[in-house]
Amino acid sequence: MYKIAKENLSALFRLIADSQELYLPVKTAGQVNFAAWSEEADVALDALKTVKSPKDAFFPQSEGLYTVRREGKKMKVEPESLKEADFVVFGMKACDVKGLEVLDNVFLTDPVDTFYAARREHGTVVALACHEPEESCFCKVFGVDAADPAADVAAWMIGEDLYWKALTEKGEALTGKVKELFSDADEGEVEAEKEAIHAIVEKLPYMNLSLEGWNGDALSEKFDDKLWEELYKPCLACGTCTFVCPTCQCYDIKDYNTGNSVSRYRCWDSCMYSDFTMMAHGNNRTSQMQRFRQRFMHKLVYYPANNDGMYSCVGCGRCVEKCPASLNIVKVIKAFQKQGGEK
Amino acid sequence: MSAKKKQAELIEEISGVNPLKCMKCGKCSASCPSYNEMDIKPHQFVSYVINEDVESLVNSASLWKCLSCFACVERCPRDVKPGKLIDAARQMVVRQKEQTYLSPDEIPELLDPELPQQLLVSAFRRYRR
Amino acid sequence: MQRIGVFVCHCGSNIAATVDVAKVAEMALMEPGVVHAEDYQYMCSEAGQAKIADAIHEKKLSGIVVCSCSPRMHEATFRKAAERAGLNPYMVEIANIREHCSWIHKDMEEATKKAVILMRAAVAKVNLNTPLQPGESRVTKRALIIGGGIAGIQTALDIADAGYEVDIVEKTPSIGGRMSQLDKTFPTLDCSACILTPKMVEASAHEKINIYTYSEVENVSGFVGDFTVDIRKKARSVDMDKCTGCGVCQEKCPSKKAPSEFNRGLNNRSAIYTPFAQAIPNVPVIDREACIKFKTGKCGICSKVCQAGAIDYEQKDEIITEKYGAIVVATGFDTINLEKYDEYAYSQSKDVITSLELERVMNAAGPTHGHLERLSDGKAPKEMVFIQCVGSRCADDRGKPYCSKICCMYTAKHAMLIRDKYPDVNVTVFYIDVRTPGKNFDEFYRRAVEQYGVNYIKGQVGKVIPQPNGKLLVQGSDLLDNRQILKEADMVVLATAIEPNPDVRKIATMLTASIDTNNFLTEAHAKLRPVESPTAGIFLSGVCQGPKDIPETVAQAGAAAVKAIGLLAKDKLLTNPCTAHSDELLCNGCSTCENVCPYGAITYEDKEVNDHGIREVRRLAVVNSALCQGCGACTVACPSGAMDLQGFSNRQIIAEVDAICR
Amino acid sequence: MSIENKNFRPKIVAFCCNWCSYAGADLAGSSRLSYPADVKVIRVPCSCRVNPMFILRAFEKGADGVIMCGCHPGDCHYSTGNYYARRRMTLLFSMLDYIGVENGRTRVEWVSAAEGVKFSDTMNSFVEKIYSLGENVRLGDLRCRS
Amino acid sequence: MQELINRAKELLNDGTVARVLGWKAGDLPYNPEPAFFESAESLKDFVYNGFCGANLSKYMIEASKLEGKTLVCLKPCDTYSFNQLIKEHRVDREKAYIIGVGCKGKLDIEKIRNQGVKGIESIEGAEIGDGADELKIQTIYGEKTVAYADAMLERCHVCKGKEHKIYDEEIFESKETKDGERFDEVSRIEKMSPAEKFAFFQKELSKCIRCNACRNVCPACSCRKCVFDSNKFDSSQKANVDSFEEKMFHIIRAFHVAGRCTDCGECSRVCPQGIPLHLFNRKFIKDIDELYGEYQAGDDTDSKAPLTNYTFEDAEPSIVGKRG
Repeated sequence: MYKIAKENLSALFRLIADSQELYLPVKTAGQVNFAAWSEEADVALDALKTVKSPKDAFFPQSEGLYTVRREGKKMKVEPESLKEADFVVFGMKACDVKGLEVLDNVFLTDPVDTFYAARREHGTVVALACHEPEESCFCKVFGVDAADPAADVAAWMIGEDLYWKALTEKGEALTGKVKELFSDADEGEVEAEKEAIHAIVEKLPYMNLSLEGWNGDALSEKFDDKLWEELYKPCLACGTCTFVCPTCQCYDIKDYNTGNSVSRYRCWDSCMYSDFTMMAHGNNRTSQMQRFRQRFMHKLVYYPANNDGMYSCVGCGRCVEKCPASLNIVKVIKAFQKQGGEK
Repeated sequence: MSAKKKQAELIEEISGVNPLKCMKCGKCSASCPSYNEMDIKPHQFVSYVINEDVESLVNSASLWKCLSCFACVERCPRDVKPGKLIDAARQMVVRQKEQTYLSPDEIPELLDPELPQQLLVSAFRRYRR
Repeated sequence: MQRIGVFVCHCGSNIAATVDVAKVAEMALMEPGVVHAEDYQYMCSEAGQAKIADAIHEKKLSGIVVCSCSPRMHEATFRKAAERAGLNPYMVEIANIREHCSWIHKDMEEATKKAVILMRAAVAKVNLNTPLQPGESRVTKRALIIGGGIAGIQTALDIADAGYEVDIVEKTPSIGGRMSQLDKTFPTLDCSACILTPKMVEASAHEKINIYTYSEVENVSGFVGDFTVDIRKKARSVDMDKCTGCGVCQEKCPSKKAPSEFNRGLNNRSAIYTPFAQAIPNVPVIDREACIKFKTGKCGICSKVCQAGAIDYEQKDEIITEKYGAIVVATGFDTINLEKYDEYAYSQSKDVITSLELERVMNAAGPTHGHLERLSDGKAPKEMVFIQCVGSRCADDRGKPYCSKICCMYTAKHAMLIRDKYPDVNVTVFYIDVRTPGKNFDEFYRRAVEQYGVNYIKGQVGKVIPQPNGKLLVQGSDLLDNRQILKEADMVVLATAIEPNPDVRKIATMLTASIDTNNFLTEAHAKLRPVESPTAGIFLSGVCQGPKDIPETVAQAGAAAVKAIGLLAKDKLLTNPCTAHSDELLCNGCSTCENVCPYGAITYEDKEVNDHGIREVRRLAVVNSALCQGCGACTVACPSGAMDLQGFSNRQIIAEVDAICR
Repeated sequence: MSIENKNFRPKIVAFCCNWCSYAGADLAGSSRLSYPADVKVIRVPCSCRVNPMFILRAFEKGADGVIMCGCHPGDCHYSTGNYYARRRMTLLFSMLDYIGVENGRTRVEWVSAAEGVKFSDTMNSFVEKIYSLGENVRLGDLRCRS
Repeated sequence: MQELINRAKELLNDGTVARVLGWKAGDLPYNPEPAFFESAESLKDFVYNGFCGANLSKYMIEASKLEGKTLVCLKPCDTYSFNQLIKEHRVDREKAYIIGVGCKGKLDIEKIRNQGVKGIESIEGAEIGDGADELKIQTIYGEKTVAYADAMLERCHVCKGKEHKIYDEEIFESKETKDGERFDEVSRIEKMSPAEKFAFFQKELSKCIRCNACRNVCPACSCRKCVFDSNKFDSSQKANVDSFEEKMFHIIRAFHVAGRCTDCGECSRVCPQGIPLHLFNRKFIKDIDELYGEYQAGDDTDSKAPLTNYTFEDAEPSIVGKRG
């Protein structure tokens, strides 16, 4: 365990950025999102939640796959190269780190998504414990410990210092590169912070949310429930919840005609969109109710069914904060719970 | 560019008149109260400019016989306005002589209640472009 | 995927001299969809068209790009060629590599590069073309003539003689128009009435011709072959069926102070009147503004004296709705208002008159019964001055920029007639130019000078000054003698500029026929289609299209009739298939498109749709393709992109944009 | 703004209505009134057919300037089309100006069928303007530039 | 609030309306959601407070297709949207029973958070009846107070007025909240140099995640299928690789609603990235006002919209360069 004074963080960032790309929470036009570090960047480590989750460090909102170029009457295919350079994502929270686990289950199992795998291989995650969790947080419900993130490096901001603890080989390697800026610290120094965080977490309104009844076996029972017809009504069918979510992994593959070539790229898709999984015959979900149901069934039923009961939600609460119609997964879970109670 | 051409162009510039629009109807000469005292007649002003013979125009008696009554300017159906051409020729002469003409902005300061109104109006007519 | 053939035309050396046509053809083969490309000397020639036909057959082409001159020139040619070879004509697109390329660029490399890009854009478009089928619309075998002057009468007679029904709508109480106001006509000096009246009678007696006088066109809807027109028959206050035309009512009418329109206000008429003796129909009209009965409720003399009982004070305006296949505009002209030409003292002296007023003065039925006399004091004039080009050829907004065309000739006529009848009257004409192109026209003018001693002076008049002694002092200049002239005249006649009838603007708007800045109706092509309006089914007859004299008017009237007959002879018309259409599944029914459609072609229907399994009744835009002219205003107004234009679809235009920018 | 690229040749799209401006362009051609080959004309039935999306599309795909020509107001073949087009383009251009796209990259000019000279003059001055503005970097998709 | 619930119950019970469209209390103090209530009993969850910012007009498009009338609660600014939707035949006036609810300014939770408020447990002062000048906020980290005005949505500071443009009956007093000029921000941007303008919008739009919340919440964006969802224009509604797409999307969206946008401010309210999207719409409104005469979309249901109208003397597009 090491520590570094907060005032020296920019030196740390500079040193990391000397040898590799560094992504961290940056405030741009009033909003904090993960972005590449630069001397001018307004680094915002105090922000609890970035608007977008940091998942696009590994699974960008859009990325090129390959380009088809025309040469006379022939075609030439130029694949996009995989990520080869190492990079660091600094300041992810425990929930977001857990989100990567959700993505790993999808992209790293056979068939492996090479683009994602390359990024995972080259990326080192420095996670930051949540100093002041908020009312929209419910990570504990999904077994996430906000006080003790499980990344390559775990870090805590305490008082005027940042504490740093490498947890993996990658984490050690990164630590090795920047050690010169650190001074040694005792693990006991972060225990008080962890306890304080745990104490706050206990007070949060959502922390006792029950997931009872939500599992891989609940398919037909939940799918056919009449409650969906009620719940979806305020939904505007925008993609906010999916695009701020650290676990949503659906993407669409699209072609862009540049005139002289066609570049194929993929971009995040949202199950809320009317052309989600559109196929030649049309769309298999024709109503917003069906699309709405899809999102929650996927997170709480389908995904667990395929991943040993693991949910595809980490309780980061971004959707709670950002939904234009104030809908969210918590309200859905509660609505079913309430209905169950009344039955 | 020949000096003659330059002079003709200067006349066109000062007057803002395109002499090529003239259809030679003669309404200007028909309207002119000083016609009989002029050696070059109003409708001829146009062809003198077209033919780049500003010299003759400048040396003509007509130059100082034009009353600036602007009857020709008002009645010309082709927007040619010979009165403006001859006025421009006069301007040229004035400029050549002393180079001390006034800019319109200077006039208000020089106003004297004793000045004859006619003179003022005449001055403004010249500067109204 | 289309199978596209690209045909590059050399146009002799017009294109080939600056564009490497072989290279364009070679590059075409690289384009997606192109399976054939060739270049040839003259693609529009029979041999060139044969090459296209052969390629269509041999290569099974589904689309064609011709790189040649402007589509405005030969698009129709190549479409017909493709159609003959069995290809839908709308699968043909033109890349304009002549007007837009070879003719304006000098550098061969640059021009070739551009030609290739223009070709690519056309290929990109054809790739998205779909075969279009022109619709059919019926033709109502009836023509409407707006205006009952010589132009309208002649057109009506010609169309009626071909066997089609014709209606004439005339605003005034009688047909006859301006020509009926003329005394004699140039260059033959025959009596205007003598040649016009028989035509009027013929028209009124013609079984195929129906005349609505004292009527105006109120509303026009529909399109070529199928116009629906509302005609307002103004209340005449006289029963046309009962009236015998005896004229007693006019004699007895106590209100005789209304200015006579026919005599240009030079004298007065009664409140119940026919404009002139030979009027057709010979049925009077009550001028309700002037009539004592209408003004005060008392009088009713006409009703009392009418033995036929034809007077009907209760009569109301009547709207007649009729369908027509073709409409001919023959609205004629008027003289311009002279208030901006005060230097000629028209408003100051009764003895300054317009030429048209002189016609009435010279006419036996006119205010002076044909005696030439001063209108101020009735004295016979000794000196007469004619001033030409009053308001014509004027660059500023006081007058008209064009030459009124007829003035030189009628002034020569007037001068000649006066000198003939009153040899002691001196006649002076001030002119700028004397323009006499026309058969026997210059001879006519020379006779006025040589035989009748009319004094022509070159030089416009500057001013006319009424004198205390009643004379008119004319200040002019003789440009040839280089002297100013001051002449005392007894009468001055102004050859006043003519302008289209002021009502034409309203009528053009109703017909969606375009008019130029001078309010003359625009012809479809200045040289090749001079009697057709660009709006299909609308034809132009007489001065409404531009200044012309009687023989020209009659010739044009005949030409307009032929064009109208050509249309009426068809049973069905093919409609342009490049019309808007709405995608039912995208339409919001919001009415935005309806608001911008200039043709009222968009209506809304409640219709059941099946939107991917959702069945519901929706309010949907429906385009009447017969009414739609294909402007595309709706396609951009439509917020959801439901509206698209066939032949110029969103995707097609975008494909062209992409091809040009790539 | 200086022109970085000396070999810069702009891409310019000109939308011309079929009835007036396209005919005006034809007249410029038959009168041999030259203008730079950078201008490529797209024929549309009426200026009111030009969707603002087409203009943005052109910029997206790499156009450096877009000009729209139509019949003079009052002379529209379809009576009113250019009046609508005028409002649409005014608002669109104002918006582009507002988001910082150089104002000279867009233009509307009314060119009648008889105005071959005007067409050529317009294109000459427009191309000159685009040369002075240089490459359009603010409103394009960079992938189309490669 | 009880007053409104009682009235709604009456109308439900006497059969005047088949359902009530309003807001349902959320599970946090600030997240009530738009909701349909079909029984008097269910109205116990009904809420109307400072956080009920959602413009319910848009929900009336779907509600117009249902059997019977829907009681809809519209704030003054929402009534403009409703009028505009009537004009575009997208809602059925006969299917709506409009209760014009008063408004004392709507709250923006982001503005509260930006003042350092975290871990919110309860908020006092947001009730319609209170008309409080201050919000008392209990948080896990202690009690905070925030001035009501400092927590208001941008749109309420430039409120168009508290008059309902269409309603069957009105409930609740309103309170004037306008303390700024609607076009100030637009004017400020107009005065920037092209490079500054470009930088400003580039920065704002670079945050856009193409979630389409702005579009989907917008009552003017009521197309059955948006052009960005259709393949006709070959334009994607999802993220693209190049940033051009965001500009294209926001310009076209603003253009499509130009002359139809009532400036209800929903787009800016819902943007998860806090992009001031109203600046696009307001630019068009300002231009329209200046060039074609004052026009407020939704003021009535029958006037001609500026883009489907013209005058012979309209400004030429070159005016854009001349205005300076």
